[in-house]
Amino acid sequence: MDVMPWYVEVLRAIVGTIIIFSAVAIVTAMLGVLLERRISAWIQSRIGPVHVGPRGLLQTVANTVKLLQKEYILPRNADAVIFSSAVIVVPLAALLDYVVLPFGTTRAGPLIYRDLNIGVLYFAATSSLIVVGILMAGWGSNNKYALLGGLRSAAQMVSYEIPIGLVLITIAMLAGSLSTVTIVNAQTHLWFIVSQPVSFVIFFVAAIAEVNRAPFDLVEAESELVAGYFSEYTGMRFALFQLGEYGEMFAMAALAVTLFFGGWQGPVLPSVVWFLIKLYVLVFVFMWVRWTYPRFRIDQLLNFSWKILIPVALANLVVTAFFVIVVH
Amino acid sequence: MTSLVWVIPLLPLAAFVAVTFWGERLPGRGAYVSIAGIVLAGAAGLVVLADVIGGARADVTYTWLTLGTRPLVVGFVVDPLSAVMLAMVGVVASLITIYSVGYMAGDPRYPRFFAYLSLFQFSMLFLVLADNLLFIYAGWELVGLCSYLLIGFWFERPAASRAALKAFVVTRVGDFSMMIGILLLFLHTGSLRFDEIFRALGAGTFGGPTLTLAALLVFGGAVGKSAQVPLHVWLPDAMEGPTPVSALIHAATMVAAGVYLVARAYPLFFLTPGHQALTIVAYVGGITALAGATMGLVENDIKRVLAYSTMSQLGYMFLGLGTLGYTAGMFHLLTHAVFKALLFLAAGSIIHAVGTNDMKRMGGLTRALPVTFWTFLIGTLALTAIPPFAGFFSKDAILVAAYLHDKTLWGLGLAGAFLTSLYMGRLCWFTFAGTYRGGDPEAAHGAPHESPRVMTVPLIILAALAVVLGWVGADVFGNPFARFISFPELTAAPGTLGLVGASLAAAVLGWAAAGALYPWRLVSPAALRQGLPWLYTLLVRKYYVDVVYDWVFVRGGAVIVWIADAFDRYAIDGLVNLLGWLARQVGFGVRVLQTGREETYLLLAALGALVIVVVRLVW
Amino acid sequence: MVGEALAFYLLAAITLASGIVVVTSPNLVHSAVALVPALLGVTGLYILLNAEFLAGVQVLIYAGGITVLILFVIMLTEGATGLRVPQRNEQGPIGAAVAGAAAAVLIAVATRTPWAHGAGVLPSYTPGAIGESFLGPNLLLFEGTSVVLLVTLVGAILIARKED
Amino acid sequence: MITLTHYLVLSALLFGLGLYAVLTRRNSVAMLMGIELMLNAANINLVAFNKYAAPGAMQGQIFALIVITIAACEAAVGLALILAAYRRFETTYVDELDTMKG
Repeated sequence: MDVMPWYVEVLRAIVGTIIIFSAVAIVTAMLGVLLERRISAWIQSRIGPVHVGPRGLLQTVANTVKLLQKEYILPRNADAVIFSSAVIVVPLAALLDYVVLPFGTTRAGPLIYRDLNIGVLYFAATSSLIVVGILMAGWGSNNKYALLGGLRSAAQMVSYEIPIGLVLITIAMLAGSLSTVTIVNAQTHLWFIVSQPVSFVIFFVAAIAEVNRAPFDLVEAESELVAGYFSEYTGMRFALFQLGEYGEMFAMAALAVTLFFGGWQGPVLPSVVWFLIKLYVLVFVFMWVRWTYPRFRIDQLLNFSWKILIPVALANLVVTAFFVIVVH
Repeated sequence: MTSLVWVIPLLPLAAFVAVTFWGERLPGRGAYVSIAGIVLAGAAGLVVLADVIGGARADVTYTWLTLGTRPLVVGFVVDPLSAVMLAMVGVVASLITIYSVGYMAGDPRYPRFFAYLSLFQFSMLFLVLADNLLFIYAGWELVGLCSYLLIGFWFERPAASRAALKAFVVTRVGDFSMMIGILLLFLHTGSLRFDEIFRALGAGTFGGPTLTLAALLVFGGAVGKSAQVPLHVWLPDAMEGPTPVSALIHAATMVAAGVYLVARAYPLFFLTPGHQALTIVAYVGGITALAGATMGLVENDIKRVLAYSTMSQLGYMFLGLGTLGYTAGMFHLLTHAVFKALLFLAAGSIIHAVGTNDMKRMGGLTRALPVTFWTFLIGTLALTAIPPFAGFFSKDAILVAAYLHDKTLWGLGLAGAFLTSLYMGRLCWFTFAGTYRGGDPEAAHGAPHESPRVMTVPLIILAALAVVLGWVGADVFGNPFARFISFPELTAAPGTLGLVGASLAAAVLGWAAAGALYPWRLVSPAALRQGLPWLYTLLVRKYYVDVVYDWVFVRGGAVIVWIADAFDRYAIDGLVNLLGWLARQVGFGVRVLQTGREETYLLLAALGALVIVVVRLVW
Repeated sequence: MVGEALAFYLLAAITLASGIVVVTSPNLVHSAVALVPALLGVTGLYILLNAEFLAGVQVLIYAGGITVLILFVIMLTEGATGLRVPQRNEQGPIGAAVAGAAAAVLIAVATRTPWAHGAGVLPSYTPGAIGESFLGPNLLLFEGTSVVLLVTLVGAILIARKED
Repeated sequence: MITLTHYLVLSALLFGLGLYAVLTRRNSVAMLMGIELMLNAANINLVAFNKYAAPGAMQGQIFALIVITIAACEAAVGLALILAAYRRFETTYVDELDTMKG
């Protein structure tokens, strides 16, 4: 790690940041929003966006351009510093996740920005930072709906980080490492979805809650809280929140692929293609769920985490630990 | 069977618990449960007695705890002495409990009465079976407690609650003496178990004046419990309790516990140098026998007469034990329990009918209460030692023992026997002879009527026992009782015809004197009163014992209490107040240091830590 | 090595600057938010010190957990309503003096002591190694800490719940 | 060349900042933040000593982990207490919580 001179490191960091930001911003956020709209239209038997570009493909680009031109509005008596910096924190924390996600493999090694030996721990740590951003946004807006949305979001995300953490521990125990690459390699013969179905269900449910999507989208429940913590944001700031949200959703889906579906592994096709196929299937499921199920109440949501998910995850962890010990 | 003897006391205890908690809801408002408990215990007691007569013995022991190196072993013993007591208590208590169903009917605290009775029965059986002084003491205090509760059962009457308190406090004096005696014995012999204490005594490791002191201290407990002079003052007042209680506790069982204790611990007294302790026991008994009888002469309350009689008869028992008549004393305990319970129950039946205790308001009840009259008469004859009733054999044996031991004591006993007949004759005359004098003046009472069957049947059973029980100790039949219960180093001396004649003559003379005073009017009682005014006043005032106690203990105590109170108030409290005042002033001084604000404390803590570090570094 | 120095000074600057904001800002929310970069700076220092696992835990627990908790409590209690209330008590100068003296003493000790440079190769502090250390030589510590955690969990719930 | 002393000086400064907050802040939450800073300063020391003074050992990092855990506990209980006190006295300013004043 320390073999390269420091300026190479810095250069690499800058390049990596640009790549991740632009690629993820374009691919995930723009495509994600478009996909969401098309899929929701399909599920609801509508047509959806079709006019901008071929088959409506450029709809999000047009939206982004429009948002870029819009005025930045700072609410009266809002805390300007907090209000503005929240916009950076949320997408930054979401995009930092991508550092440890392996997209594929090449002859030179896995296609990953940095294969940290604390991989999944890093993932959990960075995604937990999003909560800070959301609280900042909620508080900085000087708006009671935003504040309530922020507080709800914080409670919800803190609660659901625990089952995710427990699942991460379970998987890391099976793979014998926290490194994402090692975890993918450990699934060469058998995906962990087969050996750990319970873990997957827990992870998937908690991931939906963690990214604040329906049926756990109380944070931005339109009927109650307008748009939750980013009600007051306009223009590109609003777009950045969207970027953070969809970035986090894609990151969660990618982590699910890495943890349970063998990552980039697959026959015939190139590894990156395999990874993307799995990723988009999962993203589709996320959206499918969102447009199918009704919303929960906040107490149901928190009770579900503390009284069902966490105990089940703990039991699963203990049982898995027992089997790991027996197998060894 | 005999090794399961510890179950017997548990039966009344279970009844006590059940009646206490669910009294009103149990069959017969708890009475049947209570009866079931004691009847089962009594039946078991009879079975045990049969076993023991057949030769069975048992000593169930259990190491409770170890004090230093001395194990504290407790347990139950089954031997002739305890078996006889067990059977006696069981049978008498059963009959009295059944009788109570009738006597207590209509009382608002009916279940509570039976709960207390059951608790008493448990305590008494526990005491009787104990093989060690610790259990004896525990049972001793328990029966004392029950006595207190039952004397004060009608606590809304001031006299009753005062009497309960008096009984409790006076017996406590004896109990305290007994406790010291027990501790003294434990100190010197290292055990509380009777057989180990006796072994130590027999081996001569403990003796001399200290032993006499220990024996007398233990006897102090018996004096209190058995209402002997000078701790007798509580017994007449205890008659404020319900009559079945007087019959059970203050005639048949608890007051006899003192006698039982002396009998149980007999070697303790026997082995004192020159039987010193026994001599004292005998004199206490003799004096009480006479004093009780004299006080009974002038009393008008029927139950109080019987109470004085009880006191006097208990004196006879101690007299018997003290004059080496071990068997005689125990035999009198047994027969007395039966006929005195009978007398009390019959008296209760009379009171039930006329609604008052005052003999002057009775009279002419022979016709109205035939069963009560006849059973009462049998009891009286037994008490006055007229053959062939039970009392004759036992009292005669005691007088024989007294004669052989000490002529003075014999004289006291003989005088007591004479007076017994006299006051019982007086009692019968006032109660049954003549015409009905109206009963309770306040209650509109119709003509007196016989008590219900539930009360008369126990009377008949007890009367039958009073007739036949004496024969088990009759020399004519070879005195089977003496063969069963005897002290190994003593042989009961057979009485000569002359001695028997003397005691019989005393009893008959007593009856004759009564006859001369009342039915035949040869001498007028009023003339006697006027002829000997000082004697009459002395007796009515109960030898001024209560007055002396009142002045010496109650008022003297009040003075001490007043002094102690003043000392406590001004000297001790003053000192404490001074300290408090000082602390308060100091507190006012340093109060500024306590700001109640944590940042001050934190700052001081940080500063302190800094100073310590710097000082350490510079050094 | 220049890189290491650069990184250290950068991180130290971030940490101290944010720390000053935390300590001095009259706005509690600003303080709490400034805590995040301060903690992240410390995280960077951990990475420089080859303690990567520790860095991950630091972010997860401190930045993602404790800070959120603090923000939560601020918002549940007074929030920014205390903006016009003085945030400093009357012992400010003395406190500053004591804190400064403490820092000075520590710096003096740190700079004057000839620290022994331990010999030995720096092992890779992988999660596995740390885990084995926890379940091996430091087991008692581990168990004790878990008991403390449990008690804290119960105690905090008990204290914070509404009395009804 | 970064040495142990650099880290120690940094941690001393951070500790001083934390102590200053604890001593002068009126708000209990702000005091708690000061405590967190002090704990972090201590942790830097632990890890730095681990790397420079005892490279073979593990204890520095282990201890830092324990400190983080305890810090989490302390924050949880401390904030719970602050919440409870806020409900009871409607203030989070420690100089107003002086019912123990003598």
